[in-house]
Amino acid sequence: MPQFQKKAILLQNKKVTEDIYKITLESPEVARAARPGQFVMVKAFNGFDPLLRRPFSIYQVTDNGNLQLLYKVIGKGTKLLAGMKPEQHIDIIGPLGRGFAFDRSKICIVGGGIGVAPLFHLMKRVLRSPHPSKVTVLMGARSREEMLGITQDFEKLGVELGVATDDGSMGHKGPVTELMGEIRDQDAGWTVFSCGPYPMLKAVAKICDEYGWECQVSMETMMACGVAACLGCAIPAAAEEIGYLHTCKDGPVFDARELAWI
Amino acid sequence: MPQFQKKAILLQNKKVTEDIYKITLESPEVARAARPGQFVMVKAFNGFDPLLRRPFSIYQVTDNGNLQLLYKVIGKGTKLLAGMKPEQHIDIIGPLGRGFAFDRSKICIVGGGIGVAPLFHLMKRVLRSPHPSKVTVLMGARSREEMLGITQDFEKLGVELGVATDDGSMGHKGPVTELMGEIRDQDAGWTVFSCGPYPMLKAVAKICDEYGWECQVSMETMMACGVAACLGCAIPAAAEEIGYLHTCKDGPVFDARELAWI
Amino acid sequence: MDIDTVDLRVAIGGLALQNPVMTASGTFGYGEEFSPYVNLHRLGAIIVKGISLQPRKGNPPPRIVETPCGMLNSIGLENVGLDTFISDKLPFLLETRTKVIVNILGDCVEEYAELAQKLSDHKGIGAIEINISCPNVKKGGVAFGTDHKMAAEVTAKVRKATSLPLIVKLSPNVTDIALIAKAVEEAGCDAISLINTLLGMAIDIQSRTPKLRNVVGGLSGPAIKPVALRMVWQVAQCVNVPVIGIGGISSAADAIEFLIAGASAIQIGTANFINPQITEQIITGIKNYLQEHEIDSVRKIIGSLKV
Amino acid sequence: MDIDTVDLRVAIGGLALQNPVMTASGTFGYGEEFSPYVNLHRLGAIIVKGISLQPRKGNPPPRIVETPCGMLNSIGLENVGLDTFISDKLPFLLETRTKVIVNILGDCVEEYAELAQKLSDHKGIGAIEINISCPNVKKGGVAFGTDHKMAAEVTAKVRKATSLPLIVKLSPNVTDIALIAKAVEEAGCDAISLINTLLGMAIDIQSRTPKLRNVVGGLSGPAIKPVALRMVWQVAQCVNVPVIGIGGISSAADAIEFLIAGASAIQIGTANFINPQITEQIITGIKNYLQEHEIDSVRKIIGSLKV
Ligand SMILES: Cc1cc2nc3c(=O)[nH]c(=O)nc-3n(C[C@H](O)[C@H](O)[C@H](O)COP(=O)(O)OP(=O)(O)OC[C@H]3O[C@@H](n4cnc5c(N)ncnc54)[C@H](O)[C@@H]3O)c2cc1C
Ligand SMILES: Cc1cc2nc3c(=O)[nH]c(=O)nc-3n(C[C@H](O)[C@H](O)[C@H](O)COP(=O)(O)OP(=O)(O)OC[C@H]3O[C@@H](n4cnc5c(N)ncnc54)[C@H](O)[C@@H]3O)c2cc1C
Ligand SMILES: Cc1cc2nc3c(=O)[nH]c(=O)nc-3n(C[C@H](O)[C@H](O)[C@H](O)COP(=O)(O)O)c2cc1C
Ligand SMILES: Cc1cc2nc3c(=O)[nH]c(=O)nc-3n(C[C@H](O)[C@H](O)[C@H](O)COP(=O)(O)O)c2cc1C
Ligand code: FES
Ligand code: FES
Repeated sequence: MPQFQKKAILLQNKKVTEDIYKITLESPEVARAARPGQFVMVKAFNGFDPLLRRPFSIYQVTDNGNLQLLYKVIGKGTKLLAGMKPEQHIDIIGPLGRGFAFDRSKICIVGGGIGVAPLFHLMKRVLRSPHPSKVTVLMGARSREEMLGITQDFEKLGVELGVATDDGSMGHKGPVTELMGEIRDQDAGWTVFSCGPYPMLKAVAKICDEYGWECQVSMETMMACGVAACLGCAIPAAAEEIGYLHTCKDGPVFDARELAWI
Repeated sequence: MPQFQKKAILLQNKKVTEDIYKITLESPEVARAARPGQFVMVKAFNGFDPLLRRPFSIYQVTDNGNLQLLYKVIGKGTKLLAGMKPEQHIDIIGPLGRGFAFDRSKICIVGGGIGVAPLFHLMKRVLRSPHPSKVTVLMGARSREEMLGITQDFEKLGVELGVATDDGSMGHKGPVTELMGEIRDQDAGWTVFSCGPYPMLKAVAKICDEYGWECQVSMETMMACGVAACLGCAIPAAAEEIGYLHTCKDGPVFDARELAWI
Repeated sequence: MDIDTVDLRVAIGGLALQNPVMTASGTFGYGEEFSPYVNLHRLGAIIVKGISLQPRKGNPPPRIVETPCGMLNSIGLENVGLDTFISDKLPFLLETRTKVIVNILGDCVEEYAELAQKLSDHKGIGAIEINISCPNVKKGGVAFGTDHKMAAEVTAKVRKATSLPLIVKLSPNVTDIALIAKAVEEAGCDAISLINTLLGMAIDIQSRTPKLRNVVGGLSGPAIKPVALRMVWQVAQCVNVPVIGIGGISSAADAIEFLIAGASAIQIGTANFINPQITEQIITGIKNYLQEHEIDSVRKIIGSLKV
Repeated sequence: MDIDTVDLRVAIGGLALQNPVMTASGTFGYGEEFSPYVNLHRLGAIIVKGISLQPRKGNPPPRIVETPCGMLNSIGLENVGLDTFISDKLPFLLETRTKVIVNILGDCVEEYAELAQKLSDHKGIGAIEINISCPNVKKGGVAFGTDHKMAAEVTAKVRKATSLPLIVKLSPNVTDIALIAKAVEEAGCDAISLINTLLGMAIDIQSRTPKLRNVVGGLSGPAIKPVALRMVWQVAQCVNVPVIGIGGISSAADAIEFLIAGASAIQIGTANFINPQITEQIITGIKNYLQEHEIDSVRKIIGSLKV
């Protein structure tokens, strides 16, 4: 698993919705090594405030071999990132962590909001695999505007989407997990790949457990190093004797049954 | 003495020499109130690193009523300032401090390097006063390149310059203070206005004392507040019973005899 | 909830404040310096630069140096002295609607007591804050605030000398801040403020000399906020007098953290240098926070940390 | 002066290092984690994550939070335990050309001693560093490092248990760091490293809960550098054993400040997270500084501060 610390060159930093940006970086080594579900640690600011790198999932490797991230502006770090311009350099470490294991044939992708980020990379790889799987994509967002921002690339791939919004402005009104029941009867034995806010992931894990489906979730925790050195990214394990797993090394993608879901 | 905290709009940030920049700011209230020798405290960066504002002399108020600063890139703060682009906002406090007192009729301006900054504003005001004084300008710099950067605006005013460079690449080779002797014999009773590195100012003060000339110097010290609150900008006074003067309030322009020159 | 119904009033040991936002000693001059930038009438209280019996010249420069997210100062307690303060500085302050708190310092217990007593003769002073981070000259220069017995002694002596509300300002350079806090509470203070600066240092590697002429200085600013907040929380849990939080507060969010941790009021120090309007902005920010959370009084969030 | 003639070698209580740059415990894992980014062979020493007799699970998350120019951590001393360290981690480390220092921790004096003794059986360990910032469970949970008697006791017991070079790592959360330093020197340590983290805290104002599940945590990073430098300077002046400087070091200039203040070597902690290549860059930077100033050995700048 090759890992690098590199100065990536910013190629494009595009506003997708009001607070979501898509950034394209030239960093051939990292792009080549990147597998779906992995992440990079980004330092896009000089000085010590903010101090720490910020973790971002790899949204995709473009056809030109560039690295793309999809990020939501939340606080200081992402605000500074959104202000960056083409040709500037961004120090990245990656690709990091354990990604999705997707040799299964029936794939259900469940995303919520910016949690879509690692799922698009997965989707692209799945569609390109020699024995393309049966794929269902279910996507949740706050509103139609956010939905269009996070699904636009999926639509270009021609996959069919089940969509749910909190305000009902597009698709089903309610949590995306309510769409999972609909595919239940179609067929048995889905493997679910999910990323989104913690409460959604918890619900997804519960439903999968109920239905007997396999479930892989991409988790977020605070991270200082991203390389398994600080032990800051602890996440409670299902097995008490293990205590804690570490998101940057054992994850960010976990089998839902590995986690305690407290 | 009106003082303001304002968000100035950056109009132009022009590279003058390798490490000297001229920045033009729209801040009508501050510009209107500014007198030669005064300064502004600039916060051109978000976050807390660097933490403190940076003091800069007012280089001039342009004919359009804009504020202009001339600054040299030294460290973190000035590097960030040099990276700023038109239309960005810069928080400034000013005009601050005690400026030059220039109702005298025979004026000799002695500048060294970036110390030229407050002297150009003075020069312009002097030339515009109803009874224009006799003016001599002596300028020191490291090299021809630096000299051209700091004197270009003086030349546009049509004043004659005595120049000295450390490397002899332009004018007299040696310290600018060696040019002061040449005007001594011309006439008695100059008032000298000077700004530059401490050793130069010390030499200027000594020469003036010897020749019996009046001498006003613009001094630099570390500053935290710029408004006489922190007492950080202490500078040793000539009179022991006073102890320390404060550069931001009692200065930055002092009568050379007020200071201890240690 | 209407923004105007939000109640910001707090009481600090008998001193009623219109809001919990004060200026920290040594960072707001004598108030007047900030009048071009801030509406002084809106502040909770103004705490002036530490005053001694005699004027002091302070330390030789350089006196300040910037550090990551902070600054070191070794002003050396320069001040105009009690008499000039009373004659030249106090009258301006008394014209504001804002409470005036006088920060005092001395070389020995007696000096503190004398200062407190003399200040008590002057109408309009809201409270006295004793800075016990100063060296006790009679005890070999160890700071009063680093020994709980000395801290209690100076508090008790000042307590006897004045009936004004008495705030003791603690030094953070100690092993057990709760021990010192309990000692000064027992000695009779009405409130405890903390923290003063952390002792720090910086070196110029070109000249291999200290960046401060005094070698060491006091660290302040955002860098120290986590330490200050921890100490405020510790002290608020073990004393009954109100606690005033100080240290790196630079935004309304910072101020609210201290209130939640148990501070009944807060002081803004270094942030005044960076943004002279910060105190007013923090008052507004606290109000907005309370409105958003539908809390009608700032007193309801004081010490409301859920652990 | 030729860059290759610059001598970076230093000795820490009998342990010879090729240069004074080490990695701080808990910030560099067990070395292997950084091998994709750093040439481990170039480092002065690698200090591993603190090891206890039994594995520890550590504190519940959140365990880290960013603060201005710093971070708080409450990892809770999670580690794989002595046996797994010896079997799984040590072999990799011993293949590097770099000295390996094992940081140890315990709940009581006996545990420290047992760890030291067991580690002494293993060839290739360069030194032991004792982390005395841990709570002494037998003494009501007060940290060993905040009491000079407890600090001396644990040092003396470990001293008896091993003949390896012994470094004691001090906690900065004390009134008088010199007192603790002298106590552990007298108890027989070969070197003193400082500082460990400053105790701090942060609060989420929306939920009104601590940002760390453990409520308080240790502050590290550039924010604490001025405090660390001051303590290193104070300690270097009052002990005869070598001092190792730690705290916020993020550049060669920072490292040089500590050397000038009296540190014979330095440790890089939090900066590894921000820039995994920082240790090598600092080694190069120190070398360049010495060359520019025509100083042929790093040992000549140690303690060279002019005051
Ligand atoms: C493995 C992983 C993958 C991620 N992928 C994406 C992605 O593809 N797109 C996206 O928009 N976001 C992603 N995130 C979340 C992203 O890291 C945070 O939104 C970002 O760090 C916020 O930084 P900020 O400075 O803007 O916010 P801040 O104001 O600093 O903090 C806001 C909140 O962001 C989170 N955060 C801040 N710093 C960190 C950190 N060092 N580590 C983890 N969380 C932090 C915390 O919850 C914090 O309360 C991912 C997080 C993880 C752990
Ligand atoms: C009254 C006054 C007027 C000035 N006018 C000008 C001017 O017109 N043009 C110009 O180029 N420079 C001027 N300076 C100097 C200018 O303030 C510094 O060069 C600038 O602050 C350096 O900031 P930095 O972050 O780039 O450097 P840093 O890396 O932070 O520091 C480098 C050096 O700059 C000086 N410095 C840094 N911060 C401050 C501060 N807050 N106050 C004072 N000095 C500081 C110190 O000597 C420091 O060692 C003036 C200084 C003063 C006091
Ligand atoms: C320049 C300066 C001068 C100070 N002078 C005093 C003083 O005279 N008396 C006092 O009790 N505290 C003094 N302090 C400490 C502050 O009041 C405050 O306790 C400390 O700076 C921490 O708060 P901050 O981080 O908000 O600045 C001073 C601080 C600074 C920065
Ligand atoms: C995440 C983290 C874990 C740490 N773990 C340990 C440890 O196990 N043992 C120890 O002695 N110090 C530990 N420390 C303290 C560091 O070794 C160092 O003393 C401190 O962080 C200050 O240095 P810095 O500012 O360079 O990080 C830890 C620090 C951090 C940030
Ligand atoms: S982020 Fe440091 S161990 Fe995972
Ligand atoms: S800079 Fe604060 S008093 Fe002069």
